[in-house]
Amino acid sequence: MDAIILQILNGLDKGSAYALIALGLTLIFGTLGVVNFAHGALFMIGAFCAVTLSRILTLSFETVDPTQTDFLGQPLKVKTTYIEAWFGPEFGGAMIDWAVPLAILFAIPIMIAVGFIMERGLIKHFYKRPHADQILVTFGLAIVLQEIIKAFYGANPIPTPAPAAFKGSFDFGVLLGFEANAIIYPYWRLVYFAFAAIIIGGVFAFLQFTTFGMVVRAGMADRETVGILGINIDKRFTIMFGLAAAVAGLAGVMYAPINSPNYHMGMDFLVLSFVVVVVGGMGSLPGAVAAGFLLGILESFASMNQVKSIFPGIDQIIIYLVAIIILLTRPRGLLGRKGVMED
Amino acid sequence: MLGLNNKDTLLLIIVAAITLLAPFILNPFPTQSAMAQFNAGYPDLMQRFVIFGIFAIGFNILFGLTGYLSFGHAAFLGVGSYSAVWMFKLLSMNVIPAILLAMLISGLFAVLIGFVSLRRSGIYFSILTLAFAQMSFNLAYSVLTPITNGETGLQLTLNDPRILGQVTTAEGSIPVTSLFGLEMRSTYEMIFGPWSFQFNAGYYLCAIIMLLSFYIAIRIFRSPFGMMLRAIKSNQTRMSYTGLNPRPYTLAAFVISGMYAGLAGGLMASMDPLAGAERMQWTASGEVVLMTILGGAGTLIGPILGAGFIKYFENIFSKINDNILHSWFAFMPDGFENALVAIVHPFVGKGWHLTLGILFMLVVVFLPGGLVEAGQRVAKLFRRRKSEKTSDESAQSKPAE
Amino acid sequence: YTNEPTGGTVTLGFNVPQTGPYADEGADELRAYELAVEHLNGGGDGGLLNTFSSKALKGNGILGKKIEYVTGDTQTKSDAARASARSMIEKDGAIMITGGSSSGVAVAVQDLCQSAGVIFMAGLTHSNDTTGKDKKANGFRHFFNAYMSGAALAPVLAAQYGTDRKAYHLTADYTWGWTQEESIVAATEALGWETVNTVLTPLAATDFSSYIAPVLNSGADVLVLNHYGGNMVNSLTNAVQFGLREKIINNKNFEIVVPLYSRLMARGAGENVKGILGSTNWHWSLQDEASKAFVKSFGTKYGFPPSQAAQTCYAQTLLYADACERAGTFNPCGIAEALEGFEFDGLGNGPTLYRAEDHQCFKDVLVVRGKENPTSEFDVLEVVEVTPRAQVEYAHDHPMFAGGNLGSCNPGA
Amino acid sequence: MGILEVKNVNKRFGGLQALGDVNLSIRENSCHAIIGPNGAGKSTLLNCLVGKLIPDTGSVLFDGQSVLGRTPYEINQMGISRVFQTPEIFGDLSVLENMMIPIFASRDGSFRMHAIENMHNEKAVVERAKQVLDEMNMLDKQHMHAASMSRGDKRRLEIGMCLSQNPRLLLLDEPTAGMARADTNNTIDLLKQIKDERDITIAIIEHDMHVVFSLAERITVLAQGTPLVEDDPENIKGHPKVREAYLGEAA
Amino acid sequence: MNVKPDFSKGRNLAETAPAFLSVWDMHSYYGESYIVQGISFNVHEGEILALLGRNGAGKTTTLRSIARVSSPQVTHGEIWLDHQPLHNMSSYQAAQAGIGLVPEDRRIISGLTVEENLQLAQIAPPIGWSLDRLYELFPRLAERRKQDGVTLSGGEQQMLAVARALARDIKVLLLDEPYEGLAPVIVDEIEKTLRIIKEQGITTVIVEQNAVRALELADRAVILDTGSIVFDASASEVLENESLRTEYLAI
Ligand SMILES: Nc1ncnc2c1ncn2[C@@H]1O[C@H](COP(=O)(O)OP(=O)(O)OP(=O)(O)O)[C@@H](O)[C@H]1O
Ligand SMILES: Nc1ncnc2c1ncn2[C@@H]1O[C@H](COP(=O)(O)OP(=O)(O)OP(=O)(O)O)[C@@H](O)[C@H]1O
Ligand SMILES: [Mg+2]
Ligand SMILES: [Mg+2]
Repeated sequence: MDAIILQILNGLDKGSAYALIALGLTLIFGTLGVVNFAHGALFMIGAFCAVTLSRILTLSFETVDPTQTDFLGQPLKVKTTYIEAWFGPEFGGAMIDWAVPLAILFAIPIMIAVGFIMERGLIKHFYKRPHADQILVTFGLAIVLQEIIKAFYGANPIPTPAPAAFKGSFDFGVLLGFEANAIIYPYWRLVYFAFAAIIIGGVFAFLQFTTFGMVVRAGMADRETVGILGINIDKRFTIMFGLAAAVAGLAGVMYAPINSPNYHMGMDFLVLSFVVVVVGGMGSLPGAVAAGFLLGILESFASMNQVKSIFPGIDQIIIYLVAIIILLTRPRGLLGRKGVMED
Repeated sequence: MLGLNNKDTLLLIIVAAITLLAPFILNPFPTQSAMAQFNAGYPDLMQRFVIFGIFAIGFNILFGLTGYLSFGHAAFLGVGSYSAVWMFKLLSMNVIPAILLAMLISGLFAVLIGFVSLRRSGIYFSILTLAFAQMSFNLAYSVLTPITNGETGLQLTLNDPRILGQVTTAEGSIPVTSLFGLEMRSTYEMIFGPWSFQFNAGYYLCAIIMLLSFYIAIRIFRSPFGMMLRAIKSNQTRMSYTGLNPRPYTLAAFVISGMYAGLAGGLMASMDPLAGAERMQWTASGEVVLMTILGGAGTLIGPILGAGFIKYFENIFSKINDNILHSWFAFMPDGFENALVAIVHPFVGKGWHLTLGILFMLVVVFLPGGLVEAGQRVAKLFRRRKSEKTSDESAQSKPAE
Repeated sequence: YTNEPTGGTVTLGFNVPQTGPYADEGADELRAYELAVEHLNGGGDGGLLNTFSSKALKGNGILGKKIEYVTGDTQTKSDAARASARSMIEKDGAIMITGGSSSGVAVAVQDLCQSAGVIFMAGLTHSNDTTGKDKKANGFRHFFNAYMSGAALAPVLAAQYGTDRKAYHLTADYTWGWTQEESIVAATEALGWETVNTVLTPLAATDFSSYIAPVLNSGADVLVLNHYGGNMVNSLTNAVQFGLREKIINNKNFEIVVPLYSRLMARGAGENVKGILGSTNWHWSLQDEASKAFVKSFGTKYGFPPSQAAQTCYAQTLLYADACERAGTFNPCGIAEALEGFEFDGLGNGPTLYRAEDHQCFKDVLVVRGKENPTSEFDVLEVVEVTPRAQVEYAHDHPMFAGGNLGSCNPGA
Repeated sequence: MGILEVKNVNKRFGGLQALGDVNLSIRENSCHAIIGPNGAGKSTLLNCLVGKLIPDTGSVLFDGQSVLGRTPYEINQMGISRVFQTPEIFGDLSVLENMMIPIFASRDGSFRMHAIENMHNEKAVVERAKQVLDEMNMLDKQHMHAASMSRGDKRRLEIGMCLSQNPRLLLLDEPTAGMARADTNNTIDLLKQIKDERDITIAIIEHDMHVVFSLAERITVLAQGTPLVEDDPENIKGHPKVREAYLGEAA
Repeated sequence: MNVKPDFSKGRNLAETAPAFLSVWDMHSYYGESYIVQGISFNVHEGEILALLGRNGAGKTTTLRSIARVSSPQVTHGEIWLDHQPLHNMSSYQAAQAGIGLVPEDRRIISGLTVEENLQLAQIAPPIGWSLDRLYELFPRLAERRKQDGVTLSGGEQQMLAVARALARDIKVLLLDEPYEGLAPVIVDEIEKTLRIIKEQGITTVIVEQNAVRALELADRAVILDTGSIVFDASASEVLENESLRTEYLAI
């Protein structure tokens, strides 16, 4: 029983990451109809916003400490960060510690700018082009973005810890009457879950309670007619793209402490996020979110030892297996709209 | 000729000429020159060009004609490779049974996957094929290791039974793949002044098979069947109200292109008897998609061009290191030399991905029809210049009259 | 024999991952190769040529021929690595191939070199199979292997954590992971540990939470992560996130073990590696003359200390060159003969033997721990114990290495 | 007994009764028009005949065989061809190719693997296609990209495609909408001629009364999903209810 | 007979001509195909202009060019609406400047309900008729307001397309075959509506195959043939001109 609750919790958390990534993608892919292979790169750039901010905060100057030696036997150069030098180790240290949450503020303008530039500079010429062309250009862009990040930060993962306040885990089991340590959950992952819920809710509210969503949907179905009705659809597509980039980026920022960011983390998530969006159904935001949670939970269950002993390797394929089953039983995924990318 | 119209015959002849003379064409630089780095005329890469050409031609039969974008085609390539290597392990080192089995097994696999996936169209189809291929890849990498040898890839060993051939050679090594005794790796090297050209048996086998595949593809493109496939791409509703059942048509196209992929996989294993699981990964499927679009989807020659383009960058650009850059720019003053090396450095060697990414973007932005369009534009330019010339001439000739 | 050098130069092929997750490790290997070439050609400070016990090398290239090299990208994929190696052999006339950052790739390239008739000097490859069931007459490994990790680690684990422990293994689901799990399980069980569970994790996994969450509840008090590279960074980070290390289970502190450490990758896990035990082939903080000399050469040229991958690649290049000199030929069979049973010292790992039966080097193995108070970004690990060679040796027909056949050397066409 | 027998067909869309107890019998080799206000259910009825929709209840017999539950291509192979209200053609193909496909379909059935066969050997098909194009006055456009034609031309092409199949029952959903007057007249003549020469039954939906009264031998007026009256053209013209609900001044 | 409007006074029509909508020497292309080949005409405020011609003459292309839709491309020429230069605008700007286009294939937006289709038209200023008023005009739409727009019957879609144009405060209404597919009674209705619209001072350009109907409604007529204007005069002149009627209109 506790094992099951544990995996549900796990699945919810995993699912919130999937849902958040898929949410950004579905704004571009499900709504604007652009097969955006650079979406993973946006996620990755978000994570590197956190890395960059913590690098900026830890910019430091060197002083020579004659009592210690470095690996070549010379006196050791000790680094002190400017922030700590200026604001004192207490406040400065706290700022460095809180780099990841601070990076949210840092990432929003950057990601929106990246989204705008990407859309205005490149994607806007591709709305009417075949999906295959979109794949080629966004894939090329993804490679370029990755390589740029790699040139600056190297190929290895870069540790980007959460604030010390969120270290450790929360004992759910005790709350539910199980013995200690039966169901524990890291604090930061709980934060991530809450964050995902807020972002998802915000995006839903924006698209539900304004006409923006309807206009963009209409624009995707028929750009020309929307133009005839006096609407500047280009502008709205750009905004949508910026929004999607921001959502992707924020998902990345918050993900940085969970797994150390590296330059190819976007590609690792790319296929999965496409699967999530399509399983959710093209053009459906709730679908993408639901599919994210569903796949997250099923994946968690599949990784249980009891399940794996019956079906060896099931955790390797569960996502794809579920995707196939859902797409065969429901022609347009969970909640897909008719006619979106069906030809 | 051969049941083709003049234009197609010409195309076929040109492609045949280029592939058969490839050892010359791809090695334009003397071996000792600095530019020799750009020579691509060595057996492995030439084989890769034509093998991936076959893969892309087959993919294009499905994608270019019907518009169904399969994102799992690499699975068939992988299955073909595994079948071929098993044939080498169990039966004999002759490539013919291996290639035939590769096509057969991948064809069967395609029937299975196609039958299920073709129930959906558009992006849903793409994701279904992707899911099947990723499942195959993940299983091949881990659970199916007894069949696939997992991470390392299936390879020949000294303990293979090989019922119809020798188990080990006289020297105690593993025998090599051959076509009735003609070893695939045997290479004749022709030295011509400072140039050297390599003629490899395996390459010519692949090249001939590629030409055959290309010829068949042309026939398919021009056949009523090909027209039906284009009709499916254009309007499935009209198709079914016209009394045609789109499903068997798409399935047939899917299986044909799956068999092309299997053939490519079989050949790959015949040239180098190892079948790695990565051959089935989504990135490999993505690669053939990119090849086809880059070259020009729906065109006959495009996919071959795209395949060549990507494989060239992967194999040639990745090998250019700083050492080589320095030797290129050595004639310049030191400061200049270092500056130039620093500028070029990010784009070669470990930066070859960056160059490829930039080229993808440039091609798709400026040549919407892919590399084929570049060719068409050049041709048009020539024609225009010619016609300008003639009109110039006539303008000039007028006063003389 | 294949690619017999005729002119004044000889070409070596350095086949390392330049793209993909192991690109940084590959870059470090490449640095080591370049350094080795420089030293062999008589440049620089001569590096380990001065400390190497064999004095055959003269700093004038190999057999009087200047060394040139070509580089390629394995992409950490067997296929791409073989393509790259083939192009080195067919196009550039490379007579020896070296490199690699994964066992799958090493085994695949080793197999290719065997059939093409060139020598393969493996880089970083830790699986038992490389010199076990997949060993090849033309292939040689200097790096240690999973069995040796287990043999070196187990006594230290027993000393530090006691002999009454329950271990839970998470293992990357491919051949290297399996051999490492097998080795560690065997070594620790021999000391009285109990193995509670072994769980395979998908290679593509990035988030290990659902594998780690059940650990605490299983009764285990040690978690062994048979992961490498990105997998290791993520699984370790996740495990620490779950607060496993603060827990007391069975009245013992919960412990995490990472049997194969790589300093480069350990950096990616940041704070999380502190105090965690593992093993490594070599570390720059070793104080023997050879290690110091190598760190000095490398550090002076590149500004930071070398990794274990760099050290193994450097050593392999020197060993190859030395074997050529001693054999007086570039013929792979001659070289193999010179390397088989070769005893040497002065390359940083103490007295070492290249065993003839399986082409595996036997030398001391380091047990290391994540450092609590690093003084610099390179100072991630500290050496806990140098396990003597005798303790990690095994018979060449040990069951974990059985099934293969070295075959005979192939000089090619 | 007509060639097409529709009995008690009902079809609901959610709360809307699109077809209620429709009974219709079409005599072989006649031209039967279905007229009625917009949204009366005419196209819906047609959709039930060709397998696009399945009626909730009722039966549809073509030449004594039920068409219900059959796929569109099976129904077409039985001899029913349909022209859509908004032209459905193969936009990416040339006009000539558009015309060849239905000819292949009626020659080879719903699937035939002719992957290696040469198009040049299909002279008969090409000839036939050109002949139909000529009948439709479109021979000069044979190499055009079908999508880039004006809409009137697209519609004529679609009619031609259906005619080329020599169907036994031809269903036309507003075939002359948006067609120039001259072409409308040509189409009327063509349909008349074809009906007389070949053994074709035509069911036509049309709002253009000129077309209806020139062609139809029998007219059913549909209103709100149920047949209001069925009669000869002359009587329909004078029918007061029809005049009021539908024809307006046009009559 | 070719009657060309007099442009001798000057290039800039907005300064010289009293016309409300002026098209001067407009050339339009679809890619490489040259469709509208330099046409010029004026429409005065409150006037109804009938734009007539055969299938493929370029009528739709002309309307789309005026509405500044991205394809066709207008390579040369000027379009002025009420002293504003349209030729520099994109379609949404032209729409905001007062152009309302009812496209020939109606272009109801899929995935949106009837009501949403109408709401969509009222997002960008200036806003025209209220939804209530539109529903009053087309009660059929009011009944179907929650239905997905593309599942409407053909005629209902046409109503929706017209209603959608009126939902915006437009100065010029461009109608591309508005009667197509409509029951005769509805055509009467729409015609009445157009007269109401005219009374409110809205200028209209109507393209219609039913030339007689269009001419009865229109004040003036322009006849197009293969992308050029062959006739430009008052509607009654066209009706009376025997040769024009037979040659271009087949009536
Ligand atoms: N899929 C559907 N869902 C809901 N309602 C539908 C659907 N299809 C058609 N309808 C409704 O059914 C009614 C009949 O539609 P149909 O298309 O058959 O009319 P019609 O007689 O062909 O009209 P027209 O002459 O205008 O084309 C219409 O009111 C239409 O809105
Ligand atoms: N998208 C397009 N690409 C290329 N050519 C086109 C395109 N659309 C229309 N044409 C061509 O432009 C010409 C004029 O077409 P247009 O649609 O303007 O005619 P029209 O007068 O509206 O005819 P109809 O009465 O049939 O609607 C036609 O010859 C047509 O073939
Ligand atoms: Mg209808
Ligand atoms: Mg038109």
